[in-house]
Amino acid sequence: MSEKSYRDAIRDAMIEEMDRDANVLIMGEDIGVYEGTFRITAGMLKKYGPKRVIDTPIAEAGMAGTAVGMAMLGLRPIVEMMTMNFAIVAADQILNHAAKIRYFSGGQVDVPVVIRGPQGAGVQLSAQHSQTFESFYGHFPGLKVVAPATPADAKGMLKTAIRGRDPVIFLESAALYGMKGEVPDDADFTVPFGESRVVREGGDVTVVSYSRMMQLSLSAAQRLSKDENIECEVVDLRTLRPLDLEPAYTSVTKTHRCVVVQEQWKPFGAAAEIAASITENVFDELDAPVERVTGEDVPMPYARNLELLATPHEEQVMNAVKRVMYRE
Amino acid sequence: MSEKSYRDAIRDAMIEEMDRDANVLIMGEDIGVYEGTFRITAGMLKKYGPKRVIDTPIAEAGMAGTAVGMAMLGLRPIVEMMTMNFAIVAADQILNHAAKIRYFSGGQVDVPVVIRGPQGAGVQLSAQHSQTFESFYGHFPGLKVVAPATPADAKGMLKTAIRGRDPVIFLESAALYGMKGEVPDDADFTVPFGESRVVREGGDVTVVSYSRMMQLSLSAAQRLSKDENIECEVVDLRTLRPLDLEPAYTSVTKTHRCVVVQEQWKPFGAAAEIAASITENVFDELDAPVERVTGEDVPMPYARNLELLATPHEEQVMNAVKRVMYRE
Amino acid sequence: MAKQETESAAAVIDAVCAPDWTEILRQMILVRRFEEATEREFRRGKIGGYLHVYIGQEAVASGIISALRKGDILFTGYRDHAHALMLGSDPGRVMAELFGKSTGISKGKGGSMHLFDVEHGFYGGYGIVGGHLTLATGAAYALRYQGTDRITVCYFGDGAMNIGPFHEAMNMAGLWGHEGMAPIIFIIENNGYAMGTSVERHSALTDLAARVRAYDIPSEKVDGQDVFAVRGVAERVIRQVRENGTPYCIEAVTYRFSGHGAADILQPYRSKEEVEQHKHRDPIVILRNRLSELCGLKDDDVKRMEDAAAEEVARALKFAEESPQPEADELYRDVVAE
Amino acid sequence: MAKQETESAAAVIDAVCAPDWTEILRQMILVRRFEEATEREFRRGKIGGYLHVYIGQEAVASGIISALRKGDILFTGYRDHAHALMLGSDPGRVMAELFGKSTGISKGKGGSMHLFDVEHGFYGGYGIVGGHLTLATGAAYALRYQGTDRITVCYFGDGAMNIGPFHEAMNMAGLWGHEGMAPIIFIIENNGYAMGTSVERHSALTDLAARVRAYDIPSEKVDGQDVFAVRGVAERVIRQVRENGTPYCIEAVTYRFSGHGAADILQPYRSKEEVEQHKHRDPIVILRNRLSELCGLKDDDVKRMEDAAAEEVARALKFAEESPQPEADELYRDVVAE
Ligand SMILES: Cc1ncc(C[n+]2csc(CCOP(=O)(O)OP(=O)(O)O)c2C)c(N)n1
Ligand SMILES: Cc1ncc(C[n+]2csc(CCOP(=O)(O)OP(=O)(O)O)c2C)c(N)n1
Ligand SMILES: [Mg+2]
Ligand SMILES: [Mg+2]
Repeated sequence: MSEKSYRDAIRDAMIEEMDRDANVLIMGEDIGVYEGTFRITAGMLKKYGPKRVIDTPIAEAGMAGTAVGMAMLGLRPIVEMMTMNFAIVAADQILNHAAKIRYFSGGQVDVPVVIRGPQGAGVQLSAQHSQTFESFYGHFPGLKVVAPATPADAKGMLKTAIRGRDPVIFLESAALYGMKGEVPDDADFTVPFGESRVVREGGDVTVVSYSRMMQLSLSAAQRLSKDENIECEVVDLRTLRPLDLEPAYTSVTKTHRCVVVQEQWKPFGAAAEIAASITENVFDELDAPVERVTGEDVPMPYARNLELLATPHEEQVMNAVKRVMYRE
Repeated sequence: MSEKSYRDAIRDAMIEEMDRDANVLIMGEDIGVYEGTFRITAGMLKKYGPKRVIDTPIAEAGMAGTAVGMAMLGLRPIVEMMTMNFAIVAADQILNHAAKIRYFSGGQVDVPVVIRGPQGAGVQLSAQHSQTFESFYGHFPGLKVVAPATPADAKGMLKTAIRGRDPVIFLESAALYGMKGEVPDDADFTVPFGESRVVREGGDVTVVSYSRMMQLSLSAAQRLSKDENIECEVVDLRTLRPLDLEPAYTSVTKTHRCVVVQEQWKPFGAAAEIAASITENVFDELDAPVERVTGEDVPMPYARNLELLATPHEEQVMNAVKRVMYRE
Repeated sequence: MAKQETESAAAVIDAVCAPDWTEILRQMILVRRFEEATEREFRRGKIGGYLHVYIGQEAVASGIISALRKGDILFTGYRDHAHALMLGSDPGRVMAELFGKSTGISKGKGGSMHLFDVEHGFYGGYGIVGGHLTLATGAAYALRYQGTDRITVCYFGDGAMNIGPFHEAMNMAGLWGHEGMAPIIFIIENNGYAMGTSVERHSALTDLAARVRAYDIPSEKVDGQDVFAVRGVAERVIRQVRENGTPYCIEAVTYRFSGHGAADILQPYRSKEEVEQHKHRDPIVILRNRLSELCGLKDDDVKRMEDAAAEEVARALKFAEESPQPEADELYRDVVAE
Repeated sequence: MAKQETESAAAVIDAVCAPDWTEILRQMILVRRFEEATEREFRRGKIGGYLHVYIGQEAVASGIISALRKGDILFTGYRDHAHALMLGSDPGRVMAELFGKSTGISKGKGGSMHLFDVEHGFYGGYGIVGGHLTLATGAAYALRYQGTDRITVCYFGDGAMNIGPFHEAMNMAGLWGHEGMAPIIFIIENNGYAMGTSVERHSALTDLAARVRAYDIPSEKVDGQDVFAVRGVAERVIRQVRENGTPYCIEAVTYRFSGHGAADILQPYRSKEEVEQHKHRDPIVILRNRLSELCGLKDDDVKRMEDAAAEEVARALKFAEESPQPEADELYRDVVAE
């Protein structure tokens, strides 16, 4: 084990996989000469050369689409989106091509492409630059969609993504890049997709989330434990598609109460699927409706005070937990 | 009242609004000389001339984006997407521009653009051409998203869309184009957004849906009434954003059981939001978990038999209704 | 350009009586009969979805594909039957695909717009106009990255040139070409129309070959009705692209004799006369006449080819008809790996 | 082109001592001081988000904007402070926007990347590279549709030329121009880099003005450091675009003296020497020298302008600092109408 930042975990995963497999390459805007907006790819151009570390023009559809074509021919391209917001420009290439080619070709090709990049709010980037995309991508069969919350998961899941045979949308939390955590040193350490896990045990309320909101939920859980004597069980979904809610069902069977936390807008957001599925599956166990804690339903404003109001906070999670306990 | 097809209702709405307001114009691929793939705009080029009926190149982002610019300057463009599947190419212009400009400009501009077109499965168009987009657009604040199920609603809601001040995603069901219904003749007949309504009364189970699935639900309700003596109350949402679930809440308070029906893939689909919201709001009234009836979670296959298996059918709605009544 | 064309045409005529010209004629006739059959079967309800046939444009596919090597790969749009057949796909399996049968070339899951036959180098078959250009560009990069001298051929229509992904792909191909990493030939099937919108109405600059110069990609126009001309250009260009890993664009000026798709009955955007006039330049007739004039091809030879094509199409139809539908559990296969 | 430029430059020099040149110098100095202040305030944490300043490129905005009429409108990307100020936006309100205050030009909701001032013809301020080109093209159509002779000016960077919406907008502008429905001037702010990617590394064809010929849009290059040259081209082109409703593209060759954004500290993509060399062609110095040489502009006059600019910026900062944050309920306003 070594202590690593979430950023370095991602970086290490790419480097190790590039060392391991000559078919792995990375492409994106300003990842080479500029060394990456978040410096995740710093030094990689020098190490691997311009054929494997490709600076692209500003052309997200071009990046995603060419990567799909490379993947169909046996390469394992990683596309770094400068931020995932820009990937909307490539939506057709991802949703209508990457996700569907295996199917409409009758299974004749693999499409092992990883589309990764930071997302999320928090540094006043305003409406066009502050979004998260779990439900946006999670809706489409043919994709795998992951959103790790820890350095170890970031590394292990990115390796799984690179080694896989399907298109993976790898959603990184920009706000977590600096966060540190223990990461296994084993070069073959991978984390499978579709396995959620309990990251904190507790008997009172189940809190389900992923990515940065999982960290926020953990903090809220700690405060609730300390201040209110409420013990939350926190479930980290890690993967959005395929979605593994078994640990959540098991937990709710124990706690009978559930809160789902998501950064983005409530309507048609990821928490809706999670809440609806939990309710469908363990309805009789629920002593209260599943609560959703989400961002406000507005485009992200620039002003600091408004941005703070627009994004979920610990207090909201704490209040939701108390509400499902009828302890408001 | 006159009997009109859903297609003609849409056509009439456009013609009446173009006659009423010189700022209304329509643009799209092959809507003029070719007279429209679904012939909705047939004859309009001749009637209004090429400045108001604009044949565009194959450039969905260009169409949507230029329409947004026109709207910002006071025109009221209607963009016909040949099918809504192609609008994915314009996702950035719609989601990151149309939806957000009012907000990030601090309210300095209106963006009265209507983006309309057919969607849905049913005629073996396979994976890239058979999708529906309610949750895709419904997630984004700044948009209005509607999906009418009847000719009258199609006409009245399209007029509301054209006369409004915000971007509207107007989702038409290709499969309903030929369906006939009574439509008010009044040139000022409009149907407001954000008002769901009960289209069939019944005391046993509430069935919530919209667009073609509402028609499917109605048929299922009729069969259930006839064959099983079960009376469904059917709620037609009509608008997905803003989403009005009051009639559903009221209904569930009476029936204590609810089924939500949606054509598209289940994960992160529209039914998740609807089911989650209903559960949140009238949890104590529910005698069973809200059931979702949805399409299968696969890209749409071409083969007729597989396509039939992939899309929701009356029997599935009927079975879901029986399940929430514990009458399987 | 004009000079180059003359020279290569001359070179081609030297080789005009080589046996593969007969093979090309055979293929073009087969494709024509196959397409006619699909139009009939569509009307009979045996084929669903959209159906876009290649009638009138055959030389654009055959002139290039016949010059490719095994290992070269091809991408195109939804008007894709000819490309599959000419690459060597089995007509029965192609027809079965159109019938939505389990024996179809894409297991009945893709249909007319999504033919795929990776074994023969055919990488699809795409329904979103212009969407596949980026894929093809990436595929070309991959071929070079892997150290091969295989090349990619990417077909698309005149109308596809106006959509964003076309632009992004072209610029990236131009850039990668500077590094010798873009062994790709872009082929504009300029049939004069994007559905019902003529080139003048959809392209600000109607010289389509000239448009791609904006990407530092060399280009030329060729008469797409004359398979000799297409093949001549193809041989020269393929050699160059294979050698240098640089992209090239060929604008093949052609015409579609049928409607845009099976639903395009009225065709209000063009006159019957216009269509008839173009039919005088039928690529099959042009090739046949040339072979008769220069190589003594007999009417009987042609008759034999026609009969063989009819038979092959009949066999394909029978195979398609008699093949079973996909099993229900195929629905869930091929969504993701495993 | 060279000839035209000389001619118009001559015409400009005739008018060189007209009072508005002094006004242009005043504006450019103000913008420079304003931008320097934003860089400082960003480091002090008063400004959040991304901050992209216009230092070094001032002549590209002022040379064109000063030639516009009231009623003309402008779209640009995120590097937008100069455009707002030169169109007449109040520096205090612009600074307040950057500070995220309720008195900001976009109520504090847009920030640096989304300045808007419709009253002064400024239609934003967009953060997605190239996304606003389609909007500007549609806006130009609207102006003509409404029967006015107003025109649209659309600025974008060299890097924006590689994204799909650029292409779609350009082709549509070209087409609409054929009908006189595209009174729009596209202005490429070619500052040599898209972030850290130089033009040669992002554009297959590096002659950017030539690229837009693919859309049948006439274009020319101009020295973007020389406001006389820019203004000369602008006057001629504006007249023509206004009269004919046809699009035009100006490639202004310029250079950004600061980093791409406030976070671009290391600038590994260019050398200090390169930057220093370009600083010798500071557009403000070029204009000032010319005015001193030809019109007797005194150092004292410049000093007065500098002082006035410093004062105006100080006033703007004070206004921004003292303005209140937006009220909490602003969060929910302006999402949709009402
Ligand atoms: C992005 C997108 N927009 C619209 C369509 C509908 N469509 C299918 S084919 C076609 C015309 C294409 O014309 P062209 O590229 O010239 O090819 P051709 O059909 O003439 O071979 C259109 C508009 C589509 N499939 N994808
Ligand atoms: C679609 C998209 N991709 C990437 C970015 C990130 N980004 C912001 S500015 C920029 C460089 C733009 O360069 P250029 O167009 O030359 O303008 P300049 O900054 O030089 O003025 C990039 C890559 C973005 N905002 N939008
Ligand atoms: Mg065509
Ligand atoms: Mg630049």
